[in-house]
Amino acid sequence: MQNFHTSIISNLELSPGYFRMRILAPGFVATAKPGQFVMVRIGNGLEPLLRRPFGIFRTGFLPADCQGLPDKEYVEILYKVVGSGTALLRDLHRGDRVELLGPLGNGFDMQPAAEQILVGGGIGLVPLYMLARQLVKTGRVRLLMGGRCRDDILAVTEFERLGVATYVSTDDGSLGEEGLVTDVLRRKLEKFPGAAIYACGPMPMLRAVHDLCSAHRAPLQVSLEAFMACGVGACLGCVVKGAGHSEADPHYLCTCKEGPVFRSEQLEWDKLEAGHEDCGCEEERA
Amino acid sequence: MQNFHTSIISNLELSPGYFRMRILAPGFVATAKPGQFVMVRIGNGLEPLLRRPFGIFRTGFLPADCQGLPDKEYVEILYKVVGSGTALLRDLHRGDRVELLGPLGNGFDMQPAAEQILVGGGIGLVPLYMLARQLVKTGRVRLLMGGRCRDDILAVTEFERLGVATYVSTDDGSLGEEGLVTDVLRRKLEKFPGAAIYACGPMPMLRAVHDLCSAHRAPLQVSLEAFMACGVGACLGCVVKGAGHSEADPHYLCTCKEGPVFRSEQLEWDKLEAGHEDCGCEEERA
Amino acid sequence: MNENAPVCGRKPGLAVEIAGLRLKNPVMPASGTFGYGQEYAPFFDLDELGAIVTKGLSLHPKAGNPTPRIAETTSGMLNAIGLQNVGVDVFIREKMPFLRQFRTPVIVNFFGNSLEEYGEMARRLSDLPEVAAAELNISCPNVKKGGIVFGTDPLAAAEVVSLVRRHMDKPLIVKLTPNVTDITIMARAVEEAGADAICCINTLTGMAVDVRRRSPRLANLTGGLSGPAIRPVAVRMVYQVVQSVKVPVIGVGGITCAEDALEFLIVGARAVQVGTANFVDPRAMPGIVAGLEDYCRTQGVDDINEVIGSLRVS
Amino acid sequence: MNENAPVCGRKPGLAVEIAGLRLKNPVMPASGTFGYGQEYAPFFDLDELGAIVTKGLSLHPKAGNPTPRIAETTSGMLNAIGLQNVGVDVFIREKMPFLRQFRTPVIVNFFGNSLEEYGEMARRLSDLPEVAAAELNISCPNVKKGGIVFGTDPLAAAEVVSLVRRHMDKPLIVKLTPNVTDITIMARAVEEAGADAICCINTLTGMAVDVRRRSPRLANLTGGLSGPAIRPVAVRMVYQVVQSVKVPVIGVGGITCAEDALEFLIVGARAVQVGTANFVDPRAMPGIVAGLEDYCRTQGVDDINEVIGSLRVS
Ligand SMILES: Cc1cc2nc3c(=O)[nH]c(=O)nc-3n(C[C@H](O)[C@H](O)[C@H](O)COP(=O)(O)OP(=O)(O)OC[C@H]3O[C@@H](n4cnc5c(N)ncnc54)[C@H](O)[C@@H]3O)c2cc1C
Ligand SMILES: Cc1cc2nc3c(=O)[nH]c(=O)nc-3n(C[C@H](O)[C@H](O)[C@H](O)COP(=O)(O)OP(=O)(O)OC[C@H]3O[C@@H](n4cnc5c(N)ncnc54)[C@H](O)[C@@H]3O)c2cc1C
Ligand SMILES: Cc1cc2nc3c(=O)[nH]c(=O)nc-3n(C[C@H](O)[C@H](O)[C@H](O)COP(=O)(O)O)c2cc1C
Ligand SMILES: Cc1cc2nc3c(=O)[nH]c(=O)nc-3n(C[C@H](O)[C@H](O)[C@H](O)COP(=O)(O)O)c2cc1C
Ligand code: FES
Ligand code: FES
Repeated sequence: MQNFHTSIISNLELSPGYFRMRILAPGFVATAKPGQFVMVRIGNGLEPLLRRPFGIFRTGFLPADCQGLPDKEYVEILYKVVGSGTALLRDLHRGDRVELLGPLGNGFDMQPAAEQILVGGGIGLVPLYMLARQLVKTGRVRLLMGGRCRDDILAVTEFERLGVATYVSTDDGSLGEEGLVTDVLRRKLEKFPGAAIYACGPMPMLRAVHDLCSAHRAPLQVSLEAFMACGVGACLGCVVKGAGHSEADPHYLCTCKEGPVFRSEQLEWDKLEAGHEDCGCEEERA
Repeated sequence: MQNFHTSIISNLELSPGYFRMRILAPGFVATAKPGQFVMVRIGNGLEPLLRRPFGIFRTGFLPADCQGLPDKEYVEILYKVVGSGTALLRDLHRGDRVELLGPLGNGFDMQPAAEQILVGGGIGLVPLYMLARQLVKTGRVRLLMGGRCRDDILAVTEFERLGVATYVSTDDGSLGEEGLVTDVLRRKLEKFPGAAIYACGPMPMLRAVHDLCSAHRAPLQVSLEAFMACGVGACLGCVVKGAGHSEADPHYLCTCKEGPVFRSEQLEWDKLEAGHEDCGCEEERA
Repeated sequence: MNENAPVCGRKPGLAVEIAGLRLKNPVMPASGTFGYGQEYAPFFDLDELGAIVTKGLSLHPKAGNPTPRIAETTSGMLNAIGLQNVGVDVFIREKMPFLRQFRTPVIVNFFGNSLEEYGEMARRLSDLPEVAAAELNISCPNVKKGGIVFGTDPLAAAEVVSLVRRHMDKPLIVKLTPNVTDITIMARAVEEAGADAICCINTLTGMAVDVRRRSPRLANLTGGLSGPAIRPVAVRMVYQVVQSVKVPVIGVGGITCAEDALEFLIVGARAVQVGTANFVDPRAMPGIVAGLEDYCRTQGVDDINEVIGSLRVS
Repeated sequence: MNENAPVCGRKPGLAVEIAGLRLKNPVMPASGTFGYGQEYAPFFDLDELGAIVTKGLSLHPKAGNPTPRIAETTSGMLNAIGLQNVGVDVFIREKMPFLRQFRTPVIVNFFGNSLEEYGEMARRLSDLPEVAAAELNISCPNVKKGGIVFGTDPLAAAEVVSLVRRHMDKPLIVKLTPNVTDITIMARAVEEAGADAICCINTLTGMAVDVRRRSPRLANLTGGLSGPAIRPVAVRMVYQVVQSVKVPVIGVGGITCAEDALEFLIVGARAVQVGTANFVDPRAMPGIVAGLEDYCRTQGVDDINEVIGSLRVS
């Protein structure tokens, strides 16, 4: 974990409102684990004040011929423009400076299952790619990818290139199957008992995934979002209620340090705040 | 007076730390008077919060062939990088958006004198150019231009191109005569009784110019600077002490609305705050 | 709440009522940031506003503080204008005729340098048919004698409000300072003393230092902090005051856009005032009015009064 | 004052003394923004700091408030952590060993949920040789019972400080809330009751609303405003407190860079704390230390103590 004063390599629109940004990040290829995230300081003024957390989509090396840069390791993030900070991020260009703190948090704990099922909702797909890259080495990996409409379906071909079987569903049927990603998951859980599940997406989707997995006794890990100030466990702003939490005997976990990936049974699902989706509409999904 | 959402045509470094910026400004050629200023909103966020005042160096039309822009009137400002706002201004490029409020304030009152003497200290030169452009039509115009070193001497050739006789002096002798601009002024006042004087520069220089002019009974107009919030006379933040000001019977004038150009006798010179120079060092000058 | 809700065709109603005064929309300038109206007339039709609020007036002209009077801070500004104003006579003679052209109600903000002056000002303003309401400033942090003690002590505040009330037959808005331990005590005190509405907040007392010169950036040493920096404090205080009085509350402090204004309306402010933002963007207020209308449309709200006080507390 | 002054070759002295405690420089974290130190150790050597200040500790572990607990505002943030902490026992067992590696003095911030707890905490901390000084938080706006009344009432504050004083043989720093009408009354009260130093300010109480959902952005409704937005208020209060007490004052509120820290030092703070800025830049504090050194050099100052209280008021 380190704070880098670094610069942007590229910033491209993937689908309307979704962007992919590559940032120079020395050392990330060796250190970043699937499920970890970075805190990005946007601009070098005080607007916005706080850094923004983004999952690590992947790390890599720039092709040798393409840049005369001294260091060629990069980190890639995918982001959705939802507010002031991401709007400023969208306007940055190659060569612009950013500060990057990371890699942060605990990543996924890779299960030795023969069937690995990844469930992504919209931008929640992000932390699953590095995970898939690892899991394909040891088992069969399926990605169930859901979104409201086809614009929310991202980077699926990149998963396919890893050898992952992908199943796309959209609420409006504009891409893939019409329906919820959890409908697809239900079928897969029935078909593959013993599968390990890894999910990231809006809270209502995660809740539904959790319910399905408990019903099927499938081991589930989820990656959560929370409002964050420090990203390193110092402010206690990002906590979620842990299993056994009660008013009388409260139990909080730090999303930034003890998460963002949790085993499903670590969390007090009935008391998780619906909280942090970028858009009220997403609550109606899943 | 209007608020324009407009864009930058060019932003060039003139000499170390001094920049010239052209901004699209419909209607300015007909409306802007010598000595008026604009308030520039830098960025469209809240950092910095307040607009920055800059004198109008000149207005003009872009050459017909050079731009495909719908409107070709521009306003030109010259600025010195002194703090956070001007540092951000420096980093703007052609095509970047700015908001421009103006033209603001009262300009110079052109005197019918046969000898017109302009006295500029550093960036204080700015409001004198448009004035010179008018005055050359009716009389002989001389520019006495002072600065700490040669970097502070700006745009002199542009005055010469108007037919203005220029006299440069620097504290360190690195350009023109070594010494203060007021030394030159003293000689000119002796040589040309009846000359009208127009001055802009740091307060200690203005003070010295005022003393000289009163001694020679030469009519003097000065352009002042003050911290400004609104620029339109609404906040009363930018006042200066007017002639006859006393604790018991205070008399304040708005720099933004009743100025920034004042006739010397409007001001209570002994009570003007040394105030607003960009750098403490300038106080030691003049 | 549903952004996909069908956009309602009818123009949403923005009119609100404050102490018997009907405003076509809840947006007005904050005293001292809009001069006497004329200064901003080049930028928009003042009739687009819910009301016009004047610079604080006193019985006699007031010269104000030495300079520098303003300093910029992070997302805010300090001012120590010292209530410079032309005095009520010059106002009537020179400023009122301009304001008479507009249909928008004119609210005159005023203060006194002594109890007597407060009373006398109340009488003078009562006589002016063009004045729709009066806003009593008991809270200016920049006046050393008089004002400051009224603004932070509930008994003194009640005294000055009662006095003004006795001489004033127009709607009386009392403006509170945030520089107190418990604003609800002040609010209840002025309500009981006869305020028809409460306006909060005035500026937070602050200070800034020029570290190179090692001198205060304001000649007055301290000044009033305004602008976006103070908005969270203002929203909190407005919420607290709304919970503790029955009279309508006008919210002010750091509003720059419709979203900011909505924070105040949602916690229960009946109207809002915009101060420092006028300096940042002279068209801030008409922009906020338009933004409120947009908000109502997207939220499927017919009337802004449905938004006022609609905070959902779980 | 002269930026062209010859740069002094010697390293300027940055050491300051607070209540008998010698700090190698006047920069330390603000409680609650630096965890128990360990969290920021990856970014710089903690021995670069003047002191380490821990998250506020209580006798028993405390769970804190429901979420969301933080919200960003313009140039500031609101927090309603609710003083979540591991409790003094776990601190001693699990956090102290880490801190023991450093030579930098450790200041433990603490609070109680009752008078008895305050006393008990004072006793516990007195027994710990690794604790260089204690910082008593009587001012947290997020704890409903206990704390808040101590922080805004001079008699209650004096009572808790006296009690703690009786049980505490280490330097005692008392941290004040800005949410009061007159901070100098509070400062004098705690000085008389035995404080060795005063730290101000804690956060300003604020609130923010999600206008789309029409709900508070903090589960706790209100929270503490920190960050650059509050700096002018903090500088003002520190200045006022310095004028009214004899004990040293530690300035805190909105410091992000050396210039900000200097505002506090120039108005008379003997040291400064950096809070929210740590989140913005984990290396903010070493940067400020370096910036203070640069400032001394360019200003031709040999010792930072010459800067402290050097404000020129005309
Ligand atoms: C561990 C983690 C990983 C994330 N990974 C991604 C990712 O890979 N791609 C992506 O697009 N987004 C991701 N997010 C969400 C992303 O951080 C927010 O969308 C972003 O901070 C919004 O900033 P804004 O200024 O545009 O929005 P604003 O609404 O203007 O932000 C205001 C404040 O709210 C916070 N905030 C707003 N939305 C969220 C949110 N959903 N979660 C946490 N804080 C929020 C911001 O950080 C900021 O403090 C992640 C969040 C977390 C906690
Ligand atoms: C009528 C008028 C005309 C001016 N014309 C010019 C010009 O043509 N070219 C030019 O370079 N400068 C001009 N100035 C000065 C210019 O406005 C300041 O240099 C500029 O505002 C500094 O901004 P900053 O953010 O870089 O400095 P900072 O020091 O970071 O600014 C902080 C605050 O101080 C104010 N401020 C700082 N210096 C001055 C100053 N000298 N006068 C007024 N306010 C100041 C800023 O507006 C801001 O509110 C003029 C000022 C006035 C009042
Ligand atoms: C330059 C200036 C002058 C002010 N003058 C007055 C005044 O005369 N009377 C008054 O009641 N408030 C005065 N105020 C306070 C404002 O009306 C308002 O309460 C405060 O600025 C907070 O709002 P804002 O953050 O939108 O500016 C003044 C504020 C500023 C910035
Ligand atoms: C997340 C957070 C937690 C805090 N926790 C405490 C605390 O436990 N005890 C305390 O005395 N102050 C606490 N504070 C207040 C800070 O120590 C400091 O007084 C305040 O944030 C102002 O400084 P700043 O603007 O530099 O952040 C906390 C502040 C923040 C932002
Ligand atoms: S974000 Fe600060 S503790 Fe997690
Ligand atoms: S800058 Fe506001 S009155 Fe001049």
